[in-house]
Amino acid sequence: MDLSYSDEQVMLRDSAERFVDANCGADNLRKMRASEEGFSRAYWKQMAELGWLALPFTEDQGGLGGTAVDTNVLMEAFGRGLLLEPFLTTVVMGGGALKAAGGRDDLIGEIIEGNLLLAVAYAEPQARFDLFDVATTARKDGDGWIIDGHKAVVLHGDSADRIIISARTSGDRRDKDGISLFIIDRGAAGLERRAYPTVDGSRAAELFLNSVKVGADALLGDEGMGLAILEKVSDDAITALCAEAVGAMKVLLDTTVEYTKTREQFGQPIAKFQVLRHRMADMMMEYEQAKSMALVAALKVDSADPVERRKAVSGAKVQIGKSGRFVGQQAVQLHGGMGMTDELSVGHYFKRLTMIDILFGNVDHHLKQFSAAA
Amino acid sequence: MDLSYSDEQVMLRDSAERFVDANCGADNLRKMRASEEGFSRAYWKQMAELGWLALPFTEDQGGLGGTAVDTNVLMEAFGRGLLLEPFLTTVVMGGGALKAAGGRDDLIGEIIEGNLLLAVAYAEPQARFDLFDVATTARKDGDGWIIDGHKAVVLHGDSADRIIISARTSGDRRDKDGISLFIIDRGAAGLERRAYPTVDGSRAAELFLNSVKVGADALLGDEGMGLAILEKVSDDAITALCAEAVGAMKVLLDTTVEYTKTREQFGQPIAKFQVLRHRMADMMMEYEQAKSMALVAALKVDSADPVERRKAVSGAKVQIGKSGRFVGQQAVQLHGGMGMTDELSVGHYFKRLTMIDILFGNVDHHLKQFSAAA
Amino acid sequence: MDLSFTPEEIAFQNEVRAWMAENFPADLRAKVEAGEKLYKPDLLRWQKILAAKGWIAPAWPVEYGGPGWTPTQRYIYANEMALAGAQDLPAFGLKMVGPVIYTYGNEAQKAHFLPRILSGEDWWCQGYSEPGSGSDLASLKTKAVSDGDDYIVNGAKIWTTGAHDSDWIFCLVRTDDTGKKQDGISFLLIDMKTPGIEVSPIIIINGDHTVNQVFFTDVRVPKKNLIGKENEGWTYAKFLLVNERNGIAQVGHKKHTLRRIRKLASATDMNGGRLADQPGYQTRLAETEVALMALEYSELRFLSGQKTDHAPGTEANMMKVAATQLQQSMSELFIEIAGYYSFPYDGFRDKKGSNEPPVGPAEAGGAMFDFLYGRASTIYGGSNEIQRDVIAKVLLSI
Amino acid sequence: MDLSFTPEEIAFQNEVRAWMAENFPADLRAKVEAGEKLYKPDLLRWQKILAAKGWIAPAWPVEYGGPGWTPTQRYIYANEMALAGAQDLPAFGLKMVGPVIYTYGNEAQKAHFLPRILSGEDWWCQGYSEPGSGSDLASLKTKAVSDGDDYIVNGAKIWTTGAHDSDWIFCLVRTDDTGKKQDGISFLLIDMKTPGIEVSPIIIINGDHTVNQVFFTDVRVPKKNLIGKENEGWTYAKFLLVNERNGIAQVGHKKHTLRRIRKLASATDMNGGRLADQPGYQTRLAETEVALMALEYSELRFLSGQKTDHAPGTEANMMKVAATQLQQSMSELFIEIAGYYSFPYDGFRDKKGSNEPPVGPAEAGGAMFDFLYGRASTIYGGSNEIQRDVIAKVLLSI
Repeated sequence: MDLSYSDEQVMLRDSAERFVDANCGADNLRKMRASEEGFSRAYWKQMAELGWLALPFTEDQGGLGGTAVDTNVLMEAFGRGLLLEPFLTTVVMGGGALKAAGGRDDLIGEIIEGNLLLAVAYAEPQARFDLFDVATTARKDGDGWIIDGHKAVVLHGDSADRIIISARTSGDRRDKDGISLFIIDRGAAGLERRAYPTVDGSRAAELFLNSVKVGADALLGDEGMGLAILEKVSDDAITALCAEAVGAMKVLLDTTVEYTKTREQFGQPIAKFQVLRHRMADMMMEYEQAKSMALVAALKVDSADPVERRKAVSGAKVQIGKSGRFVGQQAVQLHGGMGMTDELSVGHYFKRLTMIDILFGNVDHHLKQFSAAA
Repeated sequence: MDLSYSDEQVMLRDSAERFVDANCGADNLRKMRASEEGFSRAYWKQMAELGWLALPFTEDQGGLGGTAVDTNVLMEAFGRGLLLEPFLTTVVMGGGALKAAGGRDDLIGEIIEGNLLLAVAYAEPQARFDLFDVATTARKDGDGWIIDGHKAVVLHGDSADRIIISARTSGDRRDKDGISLFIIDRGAAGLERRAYPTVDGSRAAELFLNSVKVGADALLGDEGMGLAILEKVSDDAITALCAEAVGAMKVLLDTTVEYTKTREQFGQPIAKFQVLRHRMADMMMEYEQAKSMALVAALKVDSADPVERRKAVSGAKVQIGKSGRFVGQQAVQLHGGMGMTDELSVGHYFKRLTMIDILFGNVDHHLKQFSAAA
Repeated sequence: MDLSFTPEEIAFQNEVRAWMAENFPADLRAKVEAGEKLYKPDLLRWQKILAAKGWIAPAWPVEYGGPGWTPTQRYIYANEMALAGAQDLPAFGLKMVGPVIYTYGNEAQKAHFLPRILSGEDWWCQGYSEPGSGSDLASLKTKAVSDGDDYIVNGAKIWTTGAHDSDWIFCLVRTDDTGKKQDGISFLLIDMKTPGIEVSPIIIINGDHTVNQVFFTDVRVPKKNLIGKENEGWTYAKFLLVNERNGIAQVGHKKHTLRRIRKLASATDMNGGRLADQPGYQTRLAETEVALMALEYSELRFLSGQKTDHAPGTEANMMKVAATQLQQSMSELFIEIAGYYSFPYDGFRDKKGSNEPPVGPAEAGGAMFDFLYGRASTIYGGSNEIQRDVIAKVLLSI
Repeated sequence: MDLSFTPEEIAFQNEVRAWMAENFPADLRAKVEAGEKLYKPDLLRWQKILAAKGWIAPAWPVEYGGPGWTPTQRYIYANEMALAGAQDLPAFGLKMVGPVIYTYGNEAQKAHFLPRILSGEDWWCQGYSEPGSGSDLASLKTKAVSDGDDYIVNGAKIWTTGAHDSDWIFCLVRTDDTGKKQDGISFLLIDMKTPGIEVSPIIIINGDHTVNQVFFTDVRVPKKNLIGKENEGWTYAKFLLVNERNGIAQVGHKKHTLRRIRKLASATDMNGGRLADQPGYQTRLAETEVALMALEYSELRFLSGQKTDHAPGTEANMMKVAATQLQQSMSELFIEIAGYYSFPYDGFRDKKGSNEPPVGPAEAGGAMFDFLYGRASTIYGGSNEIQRDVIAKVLLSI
């Protein structure tokens, strides 16, 4: 039993931290949120060159065979830097879906090269956090399929070259069977998108599928068996988001400590006030517990035991939700009025943590998942 | 609209506070908990002479026609003094049941005189907080009834002269209809009791009814219609307990403020530490909110609108549970090791508040009741 | 002790309710119900309607244009306004500087300013906070130096809500810095069109432009715009802060918001049922409603003249803490309704003239907007930490 | 990074588990499962069994009687012990003064005391806190004055757990009061049978007699019972406090308790179903389990040599706060199981020799007993407020 990072993991962390410290952060975010795609293609290219886009894929697939812990090393650094590039959607989610479905190592190769951006359109307006609540339908059309429906809040759904969508090939809206995954081109006829910025400075889109025709090869994995893949994608994404949140919380704590040591009120630095000191001690403890649970998720998300995996991933999401809320809200509070401004970085980290709390199910949702697994 | 006390209420409060300050408190409790009945018959006589036992009864019944607010004036003082005498069980609960059932003004007269102690045996081992969960049965026996069952944790069940019990005259264990109330003598053949002290320094008993025979006149109110009476008794008792808790919280806050101003650590009174100062500010705010909600319960417990009554009473119990827990636990914490001793009063108030939180349903139970009424 | 209204009060309540139903403009009502914020043009329109009715300043003495209501009538009015969804008008003129002027101002000031406040002709903002002063308000440094019949003002104010929309600013300025910091402060009324004033927007985390910095460079202010006596401004400032805290609980508005939450949560799918019926959400909703009841009756007790038992005089501080915590937890309930649809967010793009419908359900955008803005409520007006300091000071010294 | 055990470690785990099943006395197991507290006779019996096996002091060096285990083995052992329901033996001899003696004691002290600690022949208590010292431990006033080959000790200790059951006490005493308060403290071992020692029980709010005051009046202590050097006792005291905090998380015990809670809540009626399935209770149960996972992996990270990111060196402080909060919320879950049957309580009557069965379900009495006792956990060993002070000091100075 050994819970320390390997030398390789330390190197990966250092290189990722160097990258985000040099390129990312709140200033970059304010610049990028005014741009068309909301992130930098040049950075994406660099990330490919650094090998990061290859990390979770097997050596057969041209990847590096990294574990979930390795991915989390990267994600923690990305969280520290408010990195905007679509690593989560393309590599973790899109790549994860391709890996789980099998048969499309060609596309994985393109991801690794940095030539393919993916988005996974799993949510629907009525579904909230239930992956199986799918009203979008795909009906047979010769060898291929015709897809109709509305996919909601697809992260990076505007810039993605291809989109993996869940659609129902049989059963009723909330059946767990009968969900299939399809990969479609951004330019497919009948695919309308409404793109918009999101509160964290990134971008997403509503996708409207109006009789979108796809070929037989658009089906990923077995017909009707898509839910298990979605669940794995969701768990991998949660695991990655937990690490990202840990990185963001670390910055907020550092920033808050620094700010309170310099900001003076009533003739002394506010870091001298015991109430604020204890608040920061609590923030620090929340951070450490979040970090422990992010580790649990990474260590167990690939466990063969479904109860162990569920408890680890949902437990981590619960902890991240609570800790992120506390650390984020208190960071704003301790920055006072300045914490409310767009100018300081603290609000941007706070907003990202608020979004992470909701993504793939909030605290309530995962407490219920956790209890159901017991 | 006027939320201030009348002159009469102020006089009642002052006289009750004088009584408990002179006679009650933690020292009295430590002495009394070693006694056979756990309270003082002499004090009970004095309370009768002061007219307090007559307070909630109508003038026709020989009472003073007091409102729930009047009763709460007394209960708040009793809470301040950790008063041990069976006012809640005899006057509020027992007397309340007789009032609601009607027809037994003779017994109410005896209560007022101080000659009759009552207990209400509503709980059963399996029932938790559901008043309608009654396994005890009463079957017809000529004009009278034969009662069998086990009533749990009957407050003052050992000293009461008569006991009002709920028993099922028809239906299944958790049916809301078919519950009847009977009043039986302490010496009834087949009534076994196991008496014991309770954690707050008072006493209770398990009652085992083994074919207890009672006459037709033992039935209170209409056959099968006992639940509505029990619910009213429970709501009146909750209202009174809320006021008692407010009185107890007030003492804890006073005591804690006093203690922290004299107790020195690191060369200064601990009341100088900002964290403890804010903690006490929070205790004070919890106290004030609890006081407001106790008032809401008293003002609305007799409302004709069942939703208004339910929200007021259950809402108050929720608030009292939360505030009492916070104030009680923090009072112990701020007293440090001394707060853990039987010697100081703080632990006794804390234990009483802990018990009040559970009595007639804890926070969870009443949140559910509150939601169901919405 | 009595909760009930007199027949006259009930008649008044019915009158207010009927008038509101008739006169609060339907388009504004629709915006409020959709969680949209109202800006100056909308608010000014509503102000003129209320002013014409004579209901614009419930607490003002009759001689200055108030309606002459009892405290209970004012309570009823505020409650009915809120339940009708009418957003409060900005407090700076009507509830803050107005009362200062009719209490401490001279006859000329009263005659000039009060009617213009009532009519909405003058829109006011508040120059209290300064960069660096934070919760330590009295540490302010903006200086006013006497120069004949004028003061010359130099300095900067921050977090000035609505400065970009305002005609006048009331300012605390330092006219003497030799004594302790609360002394030597004066209360000045300054025309925002005076040369040397520069307003610089501060964009906050919800993307909105509400607050500003205001810079004063050799701004010439006639001495006739000094309220009361020089160096005694702290007295008027405190009077105003107490006024500001009256009604801080905003119980009526919170009731209105809770109704919206309940309605929307009952219309929101979850787990094959409704969000409002999910145990976790249902519990928080009930807890919120209980907290609101406690807030309401605490306010009523305090309005009846009761003081807190342990720290008399800190009622407003307590209400500020309780009300802002409640407001924040209500905004979290809203976020939960919106779910994923709390993400779409165009607050940082210019929305003016856009007719695009919101992404997702209409109320979703407002959820994140309000949640983010609401984080300020525990900071401004004396942070909740400061409120607890004040409470503790009284609690531990008596 | 690797969570798994080696085959040797798995074999060890199986060995411990099998041995525990065989050797932890069934009557003690039954008491623990019923929530009863074990007192000295039971604990001493269990100690002798473990001592005979050589497993009584996992962390001690082999030369003094330890089993020579790796940290992972010790982790496995502690976990298996706890999961088997075996209550920890008192730490005062085995985990506190024992390590002090073998680290700082002389050969004679080692030879005399260590075997008697292992065997249970000497039962120890800890003389640290004093009336008035509270969390400010170094302010202690108990005085030891040199008198030939002896010290003469005068003063009082408080909160002395098990003093009434103990053969020896290790004491911090003041041998010099001229410098700063941490200097001039010495670490003395004192035979409880020495004339001039008086033990006075303190009854705590759960009615139990666990702690005491210990008064010293002209107590003569041979200088050979001084540990290390005179006036350097603070060093040894801190070493001991660090040792005390190792394993403070008590993860294994908490897992065992959570299992009991889950089992009992699943067997408890509520609302026509089971308590464990009631949404509110289920939520708190899940939250507790998540908090326990976080505690467990934080401990594992720290055992792997990681430090906290922002305040390195405060790992034990953090664990103390998290563990005690968790322990208190678990005790509240127990109270909820007991419901009304948490009320019956005869802690203040002499129970010895009583064969009366408990009122209500067997586990109910223990619920209130533990809940009340557990309120002390956030007070003793440095209150949680002190722990946060320590964390903040490091956090804000680096």
